[in-house]
Amino acid sequence: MLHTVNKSSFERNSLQTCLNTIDDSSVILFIEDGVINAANNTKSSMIADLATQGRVFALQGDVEARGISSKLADNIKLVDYAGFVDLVVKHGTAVSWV
Amino acid sequence: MATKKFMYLNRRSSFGTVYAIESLEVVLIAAAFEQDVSLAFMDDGVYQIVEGQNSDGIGMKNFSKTFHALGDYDINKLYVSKESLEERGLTESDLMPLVYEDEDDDWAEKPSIKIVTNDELTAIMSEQDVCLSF
Amino acid sequence: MKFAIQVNEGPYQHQASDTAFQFAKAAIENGHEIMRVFFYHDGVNNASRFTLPPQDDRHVVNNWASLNIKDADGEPELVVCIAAALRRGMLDESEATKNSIEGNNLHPAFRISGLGQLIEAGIQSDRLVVFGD
Amino acid sequence: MAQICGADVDEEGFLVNLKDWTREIAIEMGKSDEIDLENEEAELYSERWEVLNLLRDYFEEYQIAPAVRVLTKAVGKKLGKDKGNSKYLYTLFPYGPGKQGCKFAGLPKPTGCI
Repeated sequence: MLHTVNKSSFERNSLQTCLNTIDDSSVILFIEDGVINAANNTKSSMIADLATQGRVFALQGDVEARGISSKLADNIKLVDYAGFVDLVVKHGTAVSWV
Repeated sequence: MATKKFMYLNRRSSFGTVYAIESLEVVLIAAAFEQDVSLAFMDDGVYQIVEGQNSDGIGMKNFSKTFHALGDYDINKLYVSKESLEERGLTESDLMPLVYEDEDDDWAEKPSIKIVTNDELTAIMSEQDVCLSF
Repeated sequence: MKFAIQVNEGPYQHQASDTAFQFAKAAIENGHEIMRVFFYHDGVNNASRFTLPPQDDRHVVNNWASLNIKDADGEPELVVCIAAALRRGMLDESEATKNSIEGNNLHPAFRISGLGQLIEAGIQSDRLVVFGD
Repeated sequence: MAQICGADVDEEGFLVNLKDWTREIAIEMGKSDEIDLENEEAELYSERWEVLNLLRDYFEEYQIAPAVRVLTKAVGKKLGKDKGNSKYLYTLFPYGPGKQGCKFAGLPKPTGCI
């Protein structure tokens, strides 16, 4: 499955709830304000393990728009919209954590 | 028409935003398509099905009553997050007693609500073909 | 691959419809099919032909129209939920006439239909992706 | 906008404000569809009211107008198995038990109108 998260963990618990129910083969893509979760900050530990496994992606346009390109946490993979489409194709059912 | 597994993810309470009632509207329509439908209530979404909602004071329709009709619409898989309930100081007894009549068991009345842990919910979600978030 | 998209938020208020548009555009450019975009909740406001953004802003409604998403018979597959639309004052000519209201605001690249269209899109597509708040 | 007994109705004849409903309105709606809901001696009079009352009770309880198959099930359960079929309900309300029945009973259009 592909889980998209579009909220900052400083605003809502969408990422936490996503993490609570994500299975071992699923990946996470941060979009919109969700990319704030991809920045290196006090909540980065939430996704550190998954990122190490190469299972955390962030939408490049949203990262750049928010000025956090140079502040990304370790092992976050950036994708463009075509990459987003590929993730949906590759990972089956898409779940949006809004 | 092929049968797919549809899950409706409900994570917000009843009246603050339109999502809860318009989610229920989709569910009622979806029933006519004879798909495999389940509803998940997580986070503040668990408040959608607590007993004793009364919206008279806010001038809005009390659509919590409509959840009681879901059994008649053959929608009887309502998964409620155990952790979300606990975080909010709620237990199963705070929820509406939603039931359906089991055609395969001489129409015996059975509970539609199932309290599930995060791990159980993970397994259920993994089987879904379509997830609609509200 | 055949995609369906659900858009739950209005334009300009939330990024959801912009992201959905960029996703749809990228999918089409990469050889996929968008079989239907279903607009629900405040998402129905993406269909207003009265939308007039300032010249230096993107035009969300025209963006959708530019994707030219239609079925084999040429009918628009940018579908606006009728229940959500009527509640929010989004009307096509037929609904306006039926309800004795003068004028209508649905952009011709869109059509109004029932919630069944969302379920059907979920059944017929390979993937349904939700964009919302 | 059209009116029946002073109450606004939409283009399909449904009440705009459900609180306006009265028995007289139902009778008037019946007349325009050539269905007698007034005269107790009329054919199917009590059978029709039995279903209309059930529809009103259903709406009071669940806050929705039932889809036809749900109505059929409810009729079978409450009014007897022999009545819980769409043939019987169409005999009572030839334009559709969901649509015509809900209209007479002062309910919104049923969910499940796809």
